[in-house]
Amino acid sequence: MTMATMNDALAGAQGKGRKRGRDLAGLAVILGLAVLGYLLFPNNLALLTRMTAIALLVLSLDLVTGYCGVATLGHAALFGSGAYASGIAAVHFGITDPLLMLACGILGGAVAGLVCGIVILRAHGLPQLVLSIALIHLFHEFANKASAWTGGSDGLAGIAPDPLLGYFEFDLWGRTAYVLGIILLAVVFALLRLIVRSPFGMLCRGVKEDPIRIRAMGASPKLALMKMYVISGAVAGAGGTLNAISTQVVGLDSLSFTLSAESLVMLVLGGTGSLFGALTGTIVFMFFEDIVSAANPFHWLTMVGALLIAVVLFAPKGLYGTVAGLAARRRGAGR
Amino acid sequence: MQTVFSIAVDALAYGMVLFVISIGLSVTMGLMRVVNLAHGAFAMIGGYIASYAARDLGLGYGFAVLLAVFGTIVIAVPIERLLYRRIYGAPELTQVLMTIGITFCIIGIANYVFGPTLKTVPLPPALQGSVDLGFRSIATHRIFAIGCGLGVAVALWYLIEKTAFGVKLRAAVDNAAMAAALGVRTEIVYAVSFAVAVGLAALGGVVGAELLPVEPYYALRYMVTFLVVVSVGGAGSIPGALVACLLLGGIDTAGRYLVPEFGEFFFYLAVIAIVCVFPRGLAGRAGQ
Amino acid sequence: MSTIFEVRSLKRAFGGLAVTNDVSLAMAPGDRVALIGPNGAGKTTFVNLVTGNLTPDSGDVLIGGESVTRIDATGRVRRGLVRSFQVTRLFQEMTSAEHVALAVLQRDGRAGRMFGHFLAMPEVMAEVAGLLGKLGLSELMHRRVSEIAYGQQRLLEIAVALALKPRVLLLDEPAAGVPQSDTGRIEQALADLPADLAVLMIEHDMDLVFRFAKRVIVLAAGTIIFDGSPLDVTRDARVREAYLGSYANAGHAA
Amino acid sequence: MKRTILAALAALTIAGTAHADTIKIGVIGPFSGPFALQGKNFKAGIDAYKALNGSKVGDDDLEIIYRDVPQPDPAQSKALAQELVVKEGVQYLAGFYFTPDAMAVTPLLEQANVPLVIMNAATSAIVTKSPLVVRTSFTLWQTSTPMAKVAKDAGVSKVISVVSDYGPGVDAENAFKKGFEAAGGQIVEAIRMPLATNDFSPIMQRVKDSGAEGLFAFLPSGPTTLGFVKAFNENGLKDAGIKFFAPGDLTQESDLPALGEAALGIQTTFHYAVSHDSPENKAFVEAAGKAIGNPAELSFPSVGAYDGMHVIYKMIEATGGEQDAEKAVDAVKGLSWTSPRGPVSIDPESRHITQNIYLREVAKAEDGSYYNKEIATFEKQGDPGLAAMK
Repeated sequence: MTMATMNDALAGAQGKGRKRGRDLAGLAVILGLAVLGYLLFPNNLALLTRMTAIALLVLSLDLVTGYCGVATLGHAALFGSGAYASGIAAVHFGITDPLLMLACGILGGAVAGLVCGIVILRAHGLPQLVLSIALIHLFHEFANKASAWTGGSDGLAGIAPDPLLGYFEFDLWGRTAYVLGIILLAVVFALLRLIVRSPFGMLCRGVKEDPIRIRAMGASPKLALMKMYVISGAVAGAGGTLNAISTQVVGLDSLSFTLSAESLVMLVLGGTGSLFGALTGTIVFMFFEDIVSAANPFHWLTMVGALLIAVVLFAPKGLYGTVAGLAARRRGAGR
Repeated sequence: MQTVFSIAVDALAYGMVLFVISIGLSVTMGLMRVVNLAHGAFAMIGGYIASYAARDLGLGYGFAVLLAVFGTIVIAVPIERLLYRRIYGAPELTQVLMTIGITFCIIGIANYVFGPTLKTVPLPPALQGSVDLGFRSIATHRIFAIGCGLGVAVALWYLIEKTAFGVKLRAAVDNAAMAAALGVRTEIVYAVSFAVAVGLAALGGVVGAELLPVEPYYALRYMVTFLVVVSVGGAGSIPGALVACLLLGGIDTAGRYLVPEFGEFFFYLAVIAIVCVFPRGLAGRAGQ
Repeated sequence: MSTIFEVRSLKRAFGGLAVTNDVSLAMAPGDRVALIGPNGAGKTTFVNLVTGNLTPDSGDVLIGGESVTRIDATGRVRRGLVRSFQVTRLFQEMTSAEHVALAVLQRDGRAGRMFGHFLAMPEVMAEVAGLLGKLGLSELMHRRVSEIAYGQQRLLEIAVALALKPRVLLLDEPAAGVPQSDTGRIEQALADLPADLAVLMIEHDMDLVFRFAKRVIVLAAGTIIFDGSPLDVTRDARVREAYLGSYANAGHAA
Repeated sequence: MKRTILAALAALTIAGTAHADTIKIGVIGPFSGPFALQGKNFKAGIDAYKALNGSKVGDDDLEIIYRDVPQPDPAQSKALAQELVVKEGVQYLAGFYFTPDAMAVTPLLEQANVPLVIMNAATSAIVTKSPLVVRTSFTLWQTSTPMAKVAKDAGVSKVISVVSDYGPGVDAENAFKKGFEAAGGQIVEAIRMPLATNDFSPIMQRVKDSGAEGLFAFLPSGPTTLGFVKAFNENGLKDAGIKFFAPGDLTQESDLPALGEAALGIQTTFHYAVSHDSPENKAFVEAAGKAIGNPAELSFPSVGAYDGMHVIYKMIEATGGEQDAEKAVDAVKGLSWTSPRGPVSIDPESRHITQNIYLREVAKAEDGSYYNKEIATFEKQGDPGLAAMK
């Protein structure tokens, strides 16, 4: 009996060590890919930065969809709110320090997360999906109507961020924006790894599987989901701000159903419920889109469609999820 | 008062067009439990076939409609066997991914085959022009659409509630394993239901073509509208879908008439309100 | 001894049908009470009313002298009223240790903590290991629920409930669905429940009831028709009528 | 070791400049998605210009690099423009169907030393965002303002305005309103409807109830115009004698086969009709029709692209192929030429195109197809939108 307990404690400690190792590996992968991207595409940093911003959106979506089981086709509401919050702060209030803009964007995203959470969490499954669709349209319409603040359909132009830390300018080559984006992504990723493995993360996974059980443990599923929605909003808002800073413009597309649906597609493509899956999905989808649409813009939609069908048929847990599952099975077999 | 009548007439016509197109989706989502985002794509295929038959081959309208319905079913059946069969019972997100993929492919192919321009289905003389209702006029094809909507509603109700097939279908929906044990071949039931749903989509695509013109992005443009209508009504319920279409059609029409600049707000606020009050849809069955 | 849990003339009707009709009972720490009754007697509704998943039309529920009638289910759990489920409700993708740790952390109000991992919290792990050890689940500590047998899942269900340090424990058919070979372990677990804990067990299995309970309450048609010692229950005329009236033979109750 | 690398790099750079006789032009537009047809028209216009005027300017070869932004997406547009400038080394940026996409790129131009030639995006303000922007398309103000005079001349004094609720729609409404009220007319009501409107019947009832004698409408070209025009007819507005006025987006040539009979008699003002009768246009339509494949898909963005190429050719000539954005833009200020749409010139001050605006009516040709028949000309129209902004 005692032996068994000892062994298990040991196994647990090993598991913990392995997880910490994977955290570091994850960060190393992000930074490695970032350096690789910089070396391979030194003249294409603008697109890589955009990819980073979208990756933040997809990560944020993974928090509510992958970890909490919330079905949403309206997640761009959080991203766009962050982008507009920082953009409006810069254009109308003269807050042009990039880090202050980031704070505004995170706040804007978090507030949008709160609003969306209140509405979306009122239902489950298909009706939830419909609520999220209705919400994203309302956000979009609202931004279109408030054109004095948002520039309406012409977009909010004239965002001119100061040099980062007073020294690094956001220039044509986009190096500053890229580095800012990668640092942001790495920090967010590290924080999210911490959160999803924390007691709170465990609670959320519990909510996803069985909210009634969680209630019977004395915890409120709704409160947990609301918290996660606000965190998710902050992350998406950071992504929106990165987009606003690097492109110096915010368009209605950042609050669109299209962007919401695309981010969901990226997430499911990579694999839900795993931060690595979210990153994989974003990178694969955006590279695929970039390459195919450059090669043949007239037919790229067909090819993207074929890719999605192929993923459902051959990698039902998403690209990362399926590969990770195979690897785990192999490890299991080897033991 | 005249205004109220006028709005009511428009709302009825618009709601019925929505109903004819979306009811097929209600069948797939409610009875087969598939979130079929490609529904609009099948409606679009129907529209294209009818347009091709009527414009380029010069066939009659009725013939074109029949050709559209059966042509779309012929196209859809292999898709069901190869692709849909894999996602019955899969998680919603997987179904979303698969059906979006199918939609993208169909759009791409339609764009390639028919080009990006609008296609119309020429109406027969009997359906052209307008009918004077006394206080206003209404397009004849809208009356036709209202009739189609009512016809479809009655026929579907009869099929599901009164025929042997309907019994099997409801059994398969409630408990597939039990139904199979009782000798119902659920695979065939599903295939037939899918064909019916697709046929209805095609019919709706043709009948609604005057309001929602056929072009490659039809499938994406109206995807959300169809999905919202069906969910509000309660997937799988014919009366629910009918009420939802008329209600949302009414709200949309009244909003457009009274405060057009905030039309979208009204529509989506109404959707949120309805879903919050009736989380299972207007006619949702409890315990589902 | 003081009363830890009390129900005062609880009433709830659906439509015109009174499913729980003027039910009152009181329990002291250490009580071992079994609640039995034929199908449709209103046991499920009673549990839902007590745990806060349903609101009563009238009446009161008290824990430790405090009325919790207007407090929701989670608040009642935090006040020490914990239940288990008739059909296990566990998280398929989580390990046994995670289940118990989550319950421990929630009880301590730390389940909202957004950093750290329970494996790195020695005091939590000590409690987790202790509880799982006591229920003989040590070897399954890091196994996922989807990988362990149903009988062991029932034990884990009890472990989770105990981790919440209840004052009143509601066990909903703890041995339901468990193969005969495993019932022994469950009975052992029940026998080992903390002595000062008040336990209300809903059960069909009369053998288990007789071995476990010091007091039996019989619910029929929404009212308590018997409240007394297990020895007297089979002799009670109204109980016999309630069971015999609804079943063709009396043996079914066993 | 280090020295060798440096030497190699230097050699590469020198080689690069010595062979810099290929001038790259980056074109951003919607080449896929719902607006792909407009992108196709860009390409057709560019190809037609190259076919008619050679694909070389002086000794320099041209290379056109296309980038796709399917729907308004300023962030994506800017990222692609950055890539074109930094990675591909383009000397000219051109295209842009949507205003926000063009707006997003303007802050780049100065630093990149690249002129931007707008081939479509039609909000007045774009040219004010950077001195390196030249526009060869039109603005909604430019095409809608003459309509006010047309309406007044037709004896209509009460008009209801119905536009899609987004930037260009609001521009069209303001332009018409200003012109019409200045001419002594009255706008009885101005309705802005959501872009995603499917059923226009309620709108038409409102038009009817308003007691207006004429309807001024703007919708973006595409599927919704069909429903709008049909609803106009079916609700008896046409029979009631209500006059229909609109800028030419509503009767874009590629939508005409579908609109068909329903659009007959609708009057629009616009800068270009594919049917325009001139030798320049005949040559253009032939070349562009060949480039696009199906001539029925040809419409106004192609001529914007064609004239955009003309401007870029002139810029290259003026700079001798050197990258000097300011010199290039200066060279085309005041430039005038005969475009397929008629005589045009670049206004030196605003760098926007001054052109004729035509009043057209949808008519049926002898072969049964429908076309925009030009019936009156408003010569040398500038952009009143810029004046209105001040």
